[in-house]
Amino acid sequence: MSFVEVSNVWQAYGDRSILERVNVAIEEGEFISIVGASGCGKSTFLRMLLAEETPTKGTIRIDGGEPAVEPNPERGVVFQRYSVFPHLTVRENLVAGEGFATFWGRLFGVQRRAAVERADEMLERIGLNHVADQFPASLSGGMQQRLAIGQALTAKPRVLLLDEPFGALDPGTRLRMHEFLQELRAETNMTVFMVTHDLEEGFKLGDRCLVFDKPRWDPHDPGRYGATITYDFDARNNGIPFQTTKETENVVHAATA
Amino acid sequence: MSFVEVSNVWQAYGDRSILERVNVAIEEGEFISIVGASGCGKSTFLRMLLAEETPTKGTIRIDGGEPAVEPNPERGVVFQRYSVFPHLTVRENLVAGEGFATFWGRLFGVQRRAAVERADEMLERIGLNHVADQFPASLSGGMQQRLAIGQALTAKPRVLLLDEPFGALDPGTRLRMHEFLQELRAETNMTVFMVTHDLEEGFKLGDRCLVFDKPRWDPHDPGRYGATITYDFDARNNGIPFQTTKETENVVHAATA
Amino acid sequence: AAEEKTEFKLAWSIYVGWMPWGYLEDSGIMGKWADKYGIDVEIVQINDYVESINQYTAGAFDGVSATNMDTLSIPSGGGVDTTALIIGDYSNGNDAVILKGEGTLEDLKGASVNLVELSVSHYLLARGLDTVGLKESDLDSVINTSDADMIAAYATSDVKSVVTWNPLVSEITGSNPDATVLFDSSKIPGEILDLMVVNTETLADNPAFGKAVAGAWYEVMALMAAGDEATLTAMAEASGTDLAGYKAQLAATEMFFDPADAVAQTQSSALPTTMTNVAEFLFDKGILGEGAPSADFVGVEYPDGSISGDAGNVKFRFDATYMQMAADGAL
Amino acid sequence: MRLMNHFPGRPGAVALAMLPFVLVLAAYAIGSDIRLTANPADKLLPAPGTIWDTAIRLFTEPDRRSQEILLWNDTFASLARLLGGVAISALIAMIIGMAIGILPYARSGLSGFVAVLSMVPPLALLPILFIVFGLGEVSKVVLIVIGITPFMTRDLSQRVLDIPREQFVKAQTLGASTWVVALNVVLPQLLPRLISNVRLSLGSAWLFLIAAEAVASNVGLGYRIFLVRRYLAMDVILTYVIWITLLAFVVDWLLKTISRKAFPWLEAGL
Amino acid sequence: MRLMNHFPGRPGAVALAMLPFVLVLAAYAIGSDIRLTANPADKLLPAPGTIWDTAIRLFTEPDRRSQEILLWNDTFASLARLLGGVAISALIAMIIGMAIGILPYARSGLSGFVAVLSMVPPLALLPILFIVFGLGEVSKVVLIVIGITPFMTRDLSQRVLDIPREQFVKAQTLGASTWVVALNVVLPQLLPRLISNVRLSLGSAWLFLIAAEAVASNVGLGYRIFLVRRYLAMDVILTYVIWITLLAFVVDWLLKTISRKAFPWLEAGL
Ligand SMILES: Nc1ncnc2c1ncn2[C@@H]1O[C@H](COP(=O)(O)OP(=O)(O)OP(=O)(O)O)[C@@H](O)[C@H]1O
Ligand SMILES: Nc1ncnc2c1ncn2[C@@H]1O[C@H](COP(=O)(O)OP(=O)(O)OP(=O)(O)O)[C@@H](O)[C@H]1O
Ligand SMILES: [Mg+2]
Ligand SMILES: [Mg+2]
Repeated sequence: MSFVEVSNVWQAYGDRSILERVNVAIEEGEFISIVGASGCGKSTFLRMLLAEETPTKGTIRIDGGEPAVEPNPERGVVFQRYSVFPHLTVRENLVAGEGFATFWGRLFGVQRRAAVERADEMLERIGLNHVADQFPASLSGGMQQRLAIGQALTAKPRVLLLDEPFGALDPGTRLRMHEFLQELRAETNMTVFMVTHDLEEGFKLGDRCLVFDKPRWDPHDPGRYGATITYDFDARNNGIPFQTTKETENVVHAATA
Repeated sequence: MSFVEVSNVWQAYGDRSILERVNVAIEEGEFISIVGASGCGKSTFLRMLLAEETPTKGTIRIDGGEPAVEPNPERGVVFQRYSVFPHLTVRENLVAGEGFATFWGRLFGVQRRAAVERADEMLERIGLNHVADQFPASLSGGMQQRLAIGQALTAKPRVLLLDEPFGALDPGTRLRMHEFLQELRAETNMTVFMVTHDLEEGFKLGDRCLVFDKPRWDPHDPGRYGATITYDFDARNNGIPFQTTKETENVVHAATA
Repeated sequence: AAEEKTEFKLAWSIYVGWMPWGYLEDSGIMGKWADKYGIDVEIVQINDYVESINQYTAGAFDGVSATNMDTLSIPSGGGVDTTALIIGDYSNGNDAVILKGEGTLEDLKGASVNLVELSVSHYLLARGLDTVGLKESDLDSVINTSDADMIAAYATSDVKSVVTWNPLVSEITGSNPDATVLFDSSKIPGEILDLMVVNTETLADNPAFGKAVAGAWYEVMALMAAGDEATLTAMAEASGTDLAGYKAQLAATEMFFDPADAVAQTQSSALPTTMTNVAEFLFDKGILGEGAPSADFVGVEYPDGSISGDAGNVKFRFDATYMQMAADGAL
Repeated sequence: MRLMNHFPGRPGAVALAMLPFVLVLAAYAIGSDIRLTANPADKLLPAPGTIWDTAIRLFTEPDRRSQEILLWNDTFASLARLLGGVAISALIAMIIGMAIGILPYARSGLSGFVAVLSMVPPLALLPILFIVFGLGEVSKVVLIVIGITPFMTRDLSQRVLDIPREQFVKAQTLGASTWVVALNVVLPQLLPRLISNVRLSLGSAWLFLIAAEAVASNVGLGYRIFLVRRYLAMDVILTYVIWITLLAFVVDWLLKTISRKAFPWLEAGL
Repeated sequence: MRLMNHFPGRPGAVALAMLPFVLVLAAYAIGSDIRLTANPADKLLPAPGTIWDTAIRLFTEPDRRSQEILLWNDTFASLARLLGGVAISALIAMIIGMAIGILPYARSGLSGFVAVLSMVPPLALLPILFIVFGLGEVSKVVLIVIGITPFMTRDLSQRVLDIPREQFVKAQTLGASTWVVALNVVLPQLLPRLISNVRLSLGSAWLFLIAAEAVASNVGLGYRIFLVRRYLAMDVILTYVIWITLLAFVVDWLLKTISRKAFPWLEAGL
């Protein structure tokens, strides 16, 4: 059995079908990029992986466990924005990551000191030790996202879910974030799902690249049929090379400005 | 005499010097990219070109005229955001561009019909005719910026000022906007100033690329000295090729995330 | 629901004839008398007169200072069986109809009058209009005006005539030489009675309460009758005026310093007529409640046992017992 | 599952929404019953049935004396005052707010003054109002105006300052004069704010209206409530309170609907 | 140059800011003078000098009867009621607002009810309040609470809903329970809103306080104004009005300062 098992998942809002018959199996440690046209249901799929929503049909299991009904520390997440707590300093954001699981939501005494130490290590790793005592609002977008990723990792999630994590960053920063993410991956070998608008980014970072699209289309009622996984590319250096997949762009009609 | 003459311009806020001894002469029809570290005064320079602010010392003249004291239709502008009027539809935004110069700020009768016609031509040109009756908020970022540029052009400015016009767009859209801007330029041969964070973009689009930086630095009082133009590259295809200028990146310390 | 108890609360509001209530509490005279009968009586001042009666009606107090008219309409009309323990005074010029400039009551025809609607002022106006054969419907309108703002209202050019009470009357006539008093309560003596009314059941179950209050009250009355400067000054200041001002107001008030006078007023044969008049006025204004089938829906009992109104629904009793005890020196 | 992730179903949500109203009604009915058992003529908490009868009577039966239905007279008089006062306030707040937001000179001169004005307790100034504006309709409307205008002005001027400066610059590069900026850039964007502002201020406006009517009047909802307070006619007071609540709710809802219909560009974003 | 681009210099700005105050003062002085010339005993608009003398007397001379300075007694009594009422309202609004914002069940059950409650005119309920809560301090505080809590609750629950859902999800992925989300995510972000909310509500709170003190009290700023209103002692009234304005201003300023000091993360953005 695979690590993450998505079996026959459907999702509909009211009578608008968003996703249908989504089946996919993911091995532990894989980096999955998810691309597709705007509004096709990528974030919806991620929300179901996160258990923020439950599918109308089908199940999602991690490591063979029961389908989750709500977000839990098994799944870490980073959104495009608002993934860190604005009222906590950078260091506190990381310490909070550990403390939230306790009754009072904060650590005291020895535990706290240990958590602060671990937070400082993490800060070193994500290169934010020089701004440890600043508030997120005074950080650049790239720094905020690094913090968000670091914070997600403090809870030691089994899968990490990223929804266009670099969508709001400028190109230079984006490149540095790619490097950062690749380094982190090399260290931890996490299982990652990353939604992106940018096909290039998806192929650069992912081991596999899932393409969501509507296989059926009713011109009189666009909301009738949902999207599903239409392509499942091997995107590793030694898989299908990037250049030859360029032509899929038309199939996917991704990235329409 | 050159078309735009910036002579010995200084700008200071309180006792913080931002820009000092800025001198540059620009010919009609040139596309000037402006790059530099964050906070070095690029936008300030643009605001002075726009006459939104007056320099503490020195003058800026267009076509030998008197230095302007406030923004006027000679200078068109597009900001990173908020450059279009959210309460007007796309078409009305363009019509308003012509009407604002009248007493009531709107055109009536024949004049209005003529303006609507011209607006529709412009919509065609900027590829927004299919959303003519929508409000800007329902447009994507790229479409909004195309509208902003189109609107700026309706007043037939002598220089067009762009402050990171594509800073908030995702990479795909950004590329299409580059093409759009280049096409427009080819048609009109405007004089353009464009501030950008992205060195690559600056060199790709500009005929000349001005680099702002502090030539002097007082470690005890960082606000003491202002920035000025430290490099003035010829960026045309037949000028200094892009590759060889890459090494200036360290000089400029541009794009720090 | 009343039974024997030892703690009692009285409410009062500022008015020339009721100032002794405040003095009773402040001077400790009430405490002295309460101790004598082994009970505790607290006297609480409330700014808003209507609110004090409402509070009494709702059961928050055992007694309240009120006029005969408001007693009939609010507690008695509201089913709270109420006894007039003490008749303190009747208004003898304290309430007045005032016109700007020269004129007579007839001139009010077609005019509008500012007053506190449904109050004794309203009643006074109705009685005044009666004397010249006019009715309220002959006026242009009556405009309800808060007593607190009556003086400011009089100062505006909109207002031509007002009906109000002291100290507002003397304030207006004093500072406006052109003000003419068209009609005042001295023309209807004994009709506007200022009472201390208490819950009938409470009084019946606790005669000591009645005795203590009556005793204390008439001790102060004696001080006032003797013109005790300290006492009068204290009352004057508490009512926001000075000794001279307070004395002027007292002049327009027929205080029953002597309990025998109060007993006489209570037993007066004119009282049933007055109460019937009042009841008719209230019924005419709809104040007795929509459930009231007629003006005599509430019964009023007099010291001699006679009853005006509905004998099956006696909710207002004039009882001279305790005043008589005071007169007899039996307290 | 965490409490925050539990969602009531559709019928459950409706039942839940009714619940507090039912509870309040039940509490009232019980309280009323207890008092009425003790004293059947008690006026303080009339039985719900009595209130209902009174309400029917108030809404349908004309007054004996004037042959008019007082409740409707009161309603029209009060609404006219309220809407008049609010409209005038809105106009003044709009003009001053725009001046403060657009013109640096007006900003220097007026913003401090308006801030201080908004702290003055208007009720305490009633006597002066009477003298200056008389006891008629004007003074009631003026009390509302004085009561809510400073606050509205403060808020609206802040809203103007919240409009991105970029738009002002852009308008100028299109040749707009100060006047055109005010008329074509600021005004249309301020109107929806004005409406939400009016919605916010209506509560205070009702307060001032009731206070003014309590002081000097012969018709109006506030007048009636304070008049019948003289004989503790709680059935009438409660009918009027519920009626005022309903009116306030309807006015609020109307404004919300107008705002949504009239300013499509505000919602176009999503 | 366009009017909107004219900026007053530093001294000009100060002079402009003073101007409206000076004008109001001058208008008052002239009006007062006209009335006093016509009738030297006029009480409505006492001369500024008279007001000044009265103010000095009120602030320094003890009352003959009680040997206490009434103005200070009034101030302390009123401030205690005001702050008590506002504090209780804030607490209630905070708790219910958080419940509505965080728990779907509370949202279904309470948000409609609170919306309706916020439309009820509290002044009309005064008689009931006094009966239920007596005439002591409690009823005054309760009037303030009833008057401002529904509005505060509505606003605060909206603020909770404005917190990006992303943060709620993120907190849950870090293992936070509903309680921890409320305590560590929502509460700290709500506090600055609470303060601006309190600042907004203080105006109404003063109104309700003054109204309650007018009905049943024997000390307090509103009581004193109400008491002397009968004698049209405008010198006392105006002194009290100015004093209340000043107090309101200081309280507002304090809250603003606290907010700025206590929540550095709000301003860290710029
Ligand atoms: N809670 C919801 N209720 C109703 N419709 C929803 C809901 N969430 C999402 N949708 C709809 O479902 C569709 C898919 O949304 P989703 O956010 O998953 O798209 P996406 O692929 O992430 O798009 P984008 O690239 O723009 O982020 C959209 O049409 C959206 O309007
Ligand atoms: N009106 C002003 N008053 C005071 N300081 C200002 C003002 N405008 C800008 N500054 C300061 O001047 C400096 C230059 O600002 P400017 O916006 O021109 O930088 P920039 O090069 O455009 O930076 P970025 O790349 O971040 O847009 C900054 O330090 C800024 O804080
Ligand atoms: Mg998405
Ligand atoms: Mg800039």
